[in-house]
Amino acid sequence: MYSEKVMDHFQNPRNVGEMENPSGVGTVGNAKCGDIMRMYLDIDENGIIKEAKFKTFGCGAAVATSSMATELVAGKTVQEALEVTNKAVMEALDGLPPVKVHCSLLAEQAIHAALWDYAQKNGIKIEGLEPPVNDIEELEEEEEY
Amino acid sequence: MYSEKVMDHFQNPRNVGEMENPSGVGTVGNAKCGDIMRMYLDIDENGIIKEAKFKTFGCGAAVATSSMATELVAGKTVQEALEVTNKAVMEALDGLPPVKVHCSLLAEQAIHAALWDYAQKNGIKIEGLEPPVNDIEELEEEEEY
Amino acid sequence: MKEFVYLDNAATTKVRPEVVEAMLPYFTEIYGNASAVYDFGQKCKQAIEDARETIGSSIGTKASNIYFTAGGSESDNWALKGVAEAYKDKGKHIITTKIEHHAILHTCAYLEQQGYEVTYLDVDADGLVSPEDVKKAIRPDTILISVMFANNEIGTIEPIEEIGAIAHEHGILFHTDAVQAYAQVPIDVEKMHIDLLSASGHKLNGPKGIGFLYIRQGLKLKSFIHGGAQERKRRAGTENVPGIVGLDKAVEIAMATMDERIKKESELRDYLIARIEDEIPFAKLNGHRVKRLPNNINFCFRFIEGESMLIMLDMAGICGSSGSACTSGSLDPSHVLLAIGLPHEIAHGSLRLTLSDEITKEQLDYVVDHLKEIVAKLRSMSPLYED
Amino acid sequence: MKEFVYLDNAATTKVRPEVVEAMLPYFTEIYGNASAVYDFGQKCKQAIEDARETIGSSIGTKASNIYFTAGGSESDNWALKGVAEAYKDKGKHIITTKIEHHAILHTCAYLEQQGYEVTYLDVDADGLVSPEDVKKAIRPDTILISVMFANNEIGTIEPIEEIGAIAHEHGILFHTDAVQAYAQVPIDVEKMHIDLLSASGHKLNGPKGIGFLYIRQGLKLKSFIHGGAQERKRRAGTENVPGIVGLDKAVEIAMATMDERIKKESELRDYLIARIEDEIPFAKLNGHRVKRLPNNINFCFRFIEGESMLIMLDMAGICGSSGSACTSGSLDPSHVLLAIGLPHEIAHGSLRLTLSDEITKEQLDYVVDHLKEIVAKLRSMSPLYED
Ligand SMILES: Cc1ncc(COP(=O)(O)O)c(C=O)c1O
Ligand SMILES: Cc1ncc(COP(=O)(O)O)c(C=O)c1O
Ligand code: FES
Ligand code: FES
Repeated sequence: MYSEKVMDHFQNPRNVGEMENPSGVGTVGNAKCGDIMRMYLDIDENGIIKEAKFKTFGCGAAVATSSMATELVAGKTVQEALEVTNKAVMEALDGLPPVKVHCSLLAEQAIHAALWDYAQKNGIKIEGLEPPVNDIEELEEEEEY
Repeated sequence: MYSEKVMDHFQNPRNVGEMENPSGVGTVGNAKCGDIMRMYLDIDENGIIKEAKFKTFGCGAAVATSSMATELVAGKTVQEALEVTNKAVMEALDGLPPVKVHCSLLAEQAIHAALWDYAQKNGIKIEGLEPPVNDIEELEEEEEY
Repeated sequence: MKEFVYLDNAATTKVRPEVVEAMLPYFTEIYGNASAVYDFGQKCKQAIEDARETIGSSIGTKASNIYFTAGGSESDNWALKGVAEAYKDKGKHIITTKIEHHAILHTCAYLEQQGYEVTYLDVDADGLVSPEDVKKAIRPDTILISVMFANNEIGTIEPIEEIGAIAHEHGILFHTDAVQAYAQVPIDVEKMHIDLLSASGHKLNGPKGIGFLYIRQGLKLKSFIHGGAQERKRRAGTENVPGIVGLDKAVEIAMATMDERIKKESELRDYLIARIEDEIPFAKLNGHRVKRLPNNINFCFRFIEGESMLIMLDMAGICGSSGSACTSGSLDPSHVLLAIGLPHEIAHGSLRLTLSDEITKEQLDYVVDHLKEIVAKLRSMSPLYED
Repeated sequence: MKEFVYLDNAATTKVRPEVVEAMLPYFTEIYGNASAVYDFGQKCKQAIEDARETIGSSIGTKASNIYFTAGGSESDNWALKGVAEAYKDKGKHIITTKIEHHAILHTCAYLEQQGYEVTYLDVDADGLVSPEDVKKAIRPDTILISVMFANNEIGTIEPIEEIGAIAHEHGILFHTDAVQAYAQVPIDVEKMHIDLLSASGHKLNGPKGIGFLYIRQGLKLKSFIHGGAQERKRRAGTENVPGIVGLDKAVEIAMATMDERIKKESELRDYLIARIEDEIPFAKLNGHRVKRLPNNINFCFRFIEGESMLIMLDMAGICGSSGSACTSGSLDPSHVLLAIGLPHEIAHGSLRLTLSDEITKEQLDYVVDHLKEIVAKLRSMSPLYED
């Protein structure tokens, strides 16, 4: 059901763990499936993400997207990190089953939440960044029969 | 689906045919299944049935019950022949499947019709004999769902 | 010498050995739950999706429009009740024909009890539905037209493409019960404007207890069996994986051999028809002579009754049927034969013989030889003959 | 070393080789139409009647009260919709529970749309329905009580006999979904006052795509699949003879081995429960500890999520499930676990392992060893653990 890349990131998740003094940390949850993701970012004085770490309570797709997201944002500027959308994460993982698309939103939102925390702490404004939501609503509509 | 006796009477029906100058002849039909049975009786001056013959357009059970009915009435008095009911015919055949019970009514009614004809021709009254019906109505009720 | 000649293939068929072979591993080796997470279940899921693919392409549509059911009757019930319910706000009128299978007719009777109105179209003496009649029957509240692809008793093939075109011109859904026609004659749901199509595995040398409903993409249809999320939430119940795999194989073979079978069976059919017509008096062919399923032969023999004929044929090792398969336990004369205008007594004397691709000409000769004797014998017993 | 341990027998089971053996002739040799006149079809009919006999006596009733269906979901749909329709003049209220299978719950939701009222009873923390609650829910217009014999997720066996007695005291029909319990624990429809009972073949090492509905004699029940006159006119569709023959064999074996299996599986079940409780912290057994299906183990492991666990178990060759079988493709937390009072996050971390009589203690040791590691690994990734 999952691609090889997803399985690889699920079995050997990169960057699992916590961070002592993160530049930003964000926790998001998904009301529908009850899963939770926490993302830690270490951002240097030039606004470059040096490292990202995560902890996730969630399905295989949630773990894999968290892992992939941490890899994708590392080395990017804060502004570039905003472009690591759920679509980008999914593509990097060679896709997800339709029913699991929403899981990748968790990763996107977790990045945004951590960046927001960083922005708040440093009193800066990141172009295009919205305040984090507590609950990720279901974005796709399910087919009705 | 049929007993051995039924199959025997179906394969080797006794007394199939017509009669030149029958003492009585009766034809009955079954509205429900469109089958027709004609019974000929040769009755002597003592009111004893010397021979019975039949022709039947009908299912296996109809043919077998006709055949058995002609055997059962032969040698009987007119009065005794009235006791050759559909139940008696069925018993003599070791039973019929439930859906075929009504076919044996054809045989009973054919005997009655032939006896009625004999009674009419000779201006006598046979105790307990009712005028023949043209159509045998379904007597059993089918289960309704 | 007594032979065994099975000529009831319209009722049900022998499962092909290759089909059984394909099914076997799914009983005892690959038996996991197809909806499960584990890889072992995904193997079953894959087998199901492969079957959907085979079947979809056999009627010119995408795999995702195929939904597995337990057979033709369920598919018919689902199509009719599902449309009736989903479109009741649009209207409550359904058009069908007098010669449909009971799976359609009894479902329509049920819908009538629920407040729907059903128009039952007449057919001509060959069993053909007139597209003109279909057009005339259409009302503003018509939500569904259901016309069988080919009749199960007399084999007549209906003008499905024309009827489908009329339905779609009027924006009305079109269902066809293709239980008899599927994989016997070519079907293209796009070209023929078919929105819903019912089929059953055991009519094409596949397993019993499996069938499918084709549902045009985007069509709203209420579920019929509610429960688990199988079949994309539209048909509940643990997937019958061996049945589906068997159906896949049966369809694959049936489609690959279709042209050849049509040729062979049509020839044998016409040979049998000719011999009967030449050699047995008072025999009437039922159904259209040309627009006819390749494997169907149906005659009425006057003055005699069907069941007696069947029993005598059986004694000679010949399996045939009289009236429709599902109701040969019943006493009513075939509604199809009445609809083509036969009187009751004649309708009672019908015999349906349906071929498979295993039947030989020699077997048919054996059948005619016996049939002649049987008909003669029963006529000699009949009060209607030479009377 | 990687083993293969199939612990999803509540979802579906391996077909016993003897069952396949029994079915085989009915695919390619005895394939005639069971409703036909010819002797060849009568052989199928006989096989069907033999199966009906076996099944009838397995639940203490006559053969004629058993009606074959395509599985548990169809049986459930038929029982509920059939009663609802036949008794609507008497009333439109149905009582069921919050922990029924979706085949019941979604059918009830459908009936609600049709104007019926449904009371969904709560259960206690062990998943038990209280007969007292059933009594309190009864209204003058209650026409049906439907309570499952045993729950498919947590294995709790309900007080069916008491509930049946209450139903009958009040002149109300009683249906039980015994899909999980049938042939696993003793059932007597007379003693337990059961009017309708659903079962499915593939849960007892029989084939998929076949099941039955027991209908008490004399009970009026509308047909669900309309069409041909099969199953004494109550359920249309060409009989799935191989499926029925397979079910016959599966039931015969299951009934003959029931006592022994109950003993063996209960012991293994309790062994596995004990090891998990002793060796894995924050593990909570779901379902009643004693009133429990012999083959069911269901735990919640806090701080982790079910699907991740399943994938990791699968990597070790262990097949389990999380939530109900039919919905493990779904994201909703199990309605059963919510009904016994678990909060969402905990309900998400459930694991169901269900035994067969082929499972050994060594296999369960293998499972626990892996499970310990997996739970530990997932907890180390969880933001909820030691937080
Ligand atoms: C309690 C219960 N009822 C009904 C069903 C549905 O049975 P089937 O999948 O055979 O239709 C199941 C199995 O999934 C079940 O466990
Ligand atoms: C035209 C037609 N429709 C529907 C059916 C019902 O199919 P099944 O018996 O597989 O349910 C049949 C077969 O009996 C049929 O011939
Ligand atoms: S994150 Fe909940 S299902 Fe994937
Ligand atoms: S006499 Fe008509 S069915 Fe037997």
